[in-house]
Amino acid sequence: MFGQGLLKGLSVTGRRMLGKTECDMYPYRKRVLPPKSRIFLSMRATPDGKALCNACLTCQQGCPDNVIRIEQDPEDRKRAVSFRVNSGRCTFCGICEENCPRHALTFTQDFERATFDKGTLTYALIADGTATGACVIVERTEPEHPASAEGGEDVG
Amino acid sequence: MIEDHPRVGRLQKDAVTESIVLNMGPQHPSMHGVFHMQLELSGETILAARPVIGYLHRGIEKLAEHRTYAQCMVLVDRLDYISQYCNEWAYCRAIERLARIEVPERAEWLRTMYAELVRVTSHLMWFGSVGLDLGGWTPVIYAFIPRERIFDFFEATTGSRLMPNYLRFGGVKEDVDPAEMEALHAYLAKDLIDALDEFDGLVTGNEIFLSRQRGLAPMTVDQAHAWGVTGPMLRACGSTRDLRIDTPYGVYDRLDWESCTDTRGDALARYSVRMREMRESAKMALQCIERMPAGEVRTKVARVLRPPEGEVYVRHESTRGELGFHIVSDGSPKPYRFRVRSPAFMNVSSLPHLCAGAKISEFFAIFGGIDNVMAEIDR
Amino acid sequence: MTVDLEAVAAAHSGRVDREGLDPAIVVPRETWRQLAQALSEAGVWFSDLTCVDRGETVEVVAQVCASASEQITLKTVLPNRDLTVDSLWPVWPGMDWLEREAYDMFGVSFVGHPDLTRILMFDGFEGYPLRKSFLLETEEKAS
Amino acid sequence: MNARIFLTQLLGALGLIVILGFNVIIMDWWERKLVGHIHRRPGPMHTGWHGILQPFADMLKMLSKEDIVPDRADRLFFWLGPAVAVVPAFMALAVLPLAPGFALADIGNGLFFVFAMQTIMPFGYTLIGWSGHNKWSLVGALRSAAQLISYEIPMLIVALGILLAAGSARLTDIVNAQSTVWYAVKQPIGLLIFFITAVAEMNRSPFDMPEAESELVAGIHTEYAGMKFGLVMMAEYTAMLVGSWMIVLLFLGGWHLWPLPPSPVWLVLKLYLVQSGIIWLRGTYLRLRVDTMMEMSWKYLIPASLANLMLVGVLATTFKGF
Repeated sequence: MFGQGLLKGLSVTGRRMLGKTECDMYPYRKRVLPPKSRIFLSMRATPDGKALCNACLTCQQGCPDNVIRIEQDPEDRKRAVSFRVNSGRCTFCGICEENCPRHALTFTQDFERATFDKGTLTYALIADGTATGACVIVERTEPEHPASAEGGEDVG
Repeated sequence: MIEDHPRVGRLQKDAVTESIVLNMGPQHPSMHGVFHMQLELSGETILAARPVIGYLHRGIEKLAEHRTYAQCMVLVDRLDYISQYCNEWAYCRAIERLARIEVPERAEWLRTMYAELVRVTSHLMWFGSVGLDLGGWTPVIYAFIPRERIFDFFEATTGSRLMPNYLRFGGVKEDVDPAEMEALHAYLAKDLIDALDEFDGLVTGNEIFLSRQRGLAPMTVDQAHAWGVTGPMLRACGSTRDLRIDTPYGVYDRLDWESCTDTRGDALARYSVRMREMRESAKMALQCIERMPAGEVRTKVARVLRPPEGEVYVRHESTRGELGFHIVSDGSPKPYRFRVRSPAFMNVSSLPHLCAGAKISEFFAIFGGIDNVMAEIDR
Repeated sequence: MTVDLEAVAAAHSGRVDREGLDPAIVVPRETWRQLAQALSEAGVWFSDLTCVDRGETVEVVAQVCASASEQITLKTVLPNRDLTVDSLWPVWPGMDWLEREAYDMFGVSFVGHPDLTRILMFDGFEGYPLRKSFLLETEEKAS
Repeated sequence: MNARIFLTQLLGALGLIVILGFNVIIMDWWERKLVGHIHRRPGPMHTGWHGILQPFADMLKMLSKEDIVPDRADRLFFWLGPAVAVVPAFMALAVLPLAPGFALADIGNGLFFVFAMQTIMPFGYTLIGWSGHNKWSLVGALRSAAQLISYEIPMLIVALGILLAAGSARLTDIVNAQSTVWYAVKQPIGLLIFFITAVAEMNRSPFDMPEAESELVAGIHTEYAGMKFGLVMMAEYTAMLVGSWMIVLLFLGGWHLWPLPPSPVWLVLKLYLVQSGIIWLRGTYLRLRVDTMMEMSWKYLIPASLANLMLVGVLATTFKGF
């Protein structure tokens, strides 16, 4: 009968009108993101400020968007003097984390880093050879897993 | 001229007025992105239409020539950001065929599951925007609730809601937590179906909606073939072409499902095909979760892949139709030519034929039924 | 095989290339449209058309389907100094935008196309972005 | 004229404007809340208790916004349009009674005065749409003119049925005639037609052709910004108030609510219930197509309203006191 669909629609919305709302009341209640979420890049470091990075440059070379800039120590090539992340360019693809042979890179689930200044989007994970506050502190210095199984050559 | 137009009655012959050219878009609330349509109008009747695209052209085909094959996966996500897993899978299939990489059994099941889930989310997005185009805010907000729930699963298992970068040559990035799959199974089996029933109650049976869609912009199979229209739009005119059946890939040939078709070919048929596809896809994803075998999810592939020289063209049933990847390799780590045959590009090119003679408000009903994504059209 | 590739190729003074993953018919550009016409009459529908820049030459590549699961590549090779070929628009109207894109990106002129204008780039754009001679900004700086 | 009466009337008119402003604020908030809950979201929550201060924030924003007049707009009519739309709606309110005899002017021809005022509103909308020099608003203006004119006819014919039954065009008399049984019960077809046409007259969804944001960007008020846009919005909410008030007076028994004693409270309650119902429609339905909408009026509503009039005429002459 004509009008049945119209009444059905009203009953659907009428039921919903009296039902529960489905909103994350964002600033008042914050969502806890699952641990796999890729938000901001971070590095694992020991409590004494030693980052796990050994400056192998895999992440820098594998990055599609030139987000990562590593400066190696000219005397000890296995030590990074600085490790800077330009998160303004980052597409959060996770290739760097996946490729890191020492599993030094990791993603944090902290998503509130809005800023008014583009310059502040670049942050350092290692500055002057020591891990900065943006790093995640871990107890173990050895990588959790042995170096990535799929070997192969590097670019360039 | 207006007199020649079949939809304009002969009585109007004497009352010819000056036609106006209306630039619809690129900034218009219901152009689904930055689509631009030049319309020649007589009153509210469209005499001629000319789509103008390219506002979102990012040169992905050129960029891909300067990236390694693995890095291109990031770009592929951004082609059709509504059906990411379908794009990734099509690209992976192209490279796997070119480099002759085997995919483990479990990875095929996982890929099929993700592709069908993303088909559900993509069609939910389409459903919402059809409602929006026809002047109601409620469908879009209702559609986003199940969509968000599936996205939560994507985020928990792949790390990203929209741009997963999850598929790898020879498998997937990592295995899925069984607890997540169980929760998803419970959701798909009951709540999603309830939500779809609710959409049917809200929109599908609604007389206003039916009066706007029935008989609108009919298309025959021959026309669809001639214009290169594929996917649900083609199946709505009675064709049974579905690449998931025609060129079986993944585990589609082992699942119990059927391709949804309709014979009317009008806007309502396109609508009903997509609505039924959502249920079929949910069914398939459920079967995948239930029957997925254990095992490896990734074969070992060199981190910097160098496929042998040659070229490959792979056709894939994306949510919008036939997605083609034409990759030419010269043996280096970067593709020599990276070509995307985008389904929405071809579907939208049929728009001038479909909307000639329609009213402005009909135009949006037609346009919504095409379900385009500008990022994929402009690349 | 619903279409006898060898016979079709021979009828249009071309050859069949079976070295790749899919069979390809390579024809000279003079018979490009006749080939498409013949295939179209045999019930073949099209899927894609694009170009590949090979440096000295530009290949025009069309993907067609002889049946739902069977795919054929059509190719014709154009020399760089004269990038013109017959349009396939009269055979398959859907080629409209694909040819416009090929023109936009590679500068190939399709003779007989009703509206050969730029499609993805804007009208005043100079150059053909997907040609290998078109350098990215970073490459220009490096060279 | 007596100076005292004049002063009372002036104060009454000023009071009416204040009440109207208050109504717009309440409805602005209530519409957001209601549509929000239909959408399964809470609506405004940040400003004040459950966002109650949101309309004031909006008003502040509108007042502080730059008042843009497009370069090639017709400046005079661009200013005049919102006024022409909003003033008749205000004037119609002058004769709408809140309680027996309690209206600014309880005139004998109140019913027709309201319709006369409603007939002026399309001019305002057409001016708004035409003067902005924008193709979208022009199409919106044409739609608005066509729609309002064609929906006025069935509306008036249905109102004639009420007139026939009540025997008076004074709104107070019409309400008092419903002290036992409402006209909603006696003339259900009339109520249905009147409700549909009233929603169409208010330009509310599913009949919101003139502004159809998904088709015509913002329709007639595409070019309007700042407080002029606020005026257009005010005209719309006031039109909604007038329309629902008429529904309540003509069909829903005004201040009567059997078996309770008559009171203006019931009228206000019914008024906002009707408006909530209209918002509910907006939250549920998609927009009609413009030509189907015209077809609906000319092909179905006008014949139906004529049939209704005939039926009422037969019943009213056959049964005394119908």
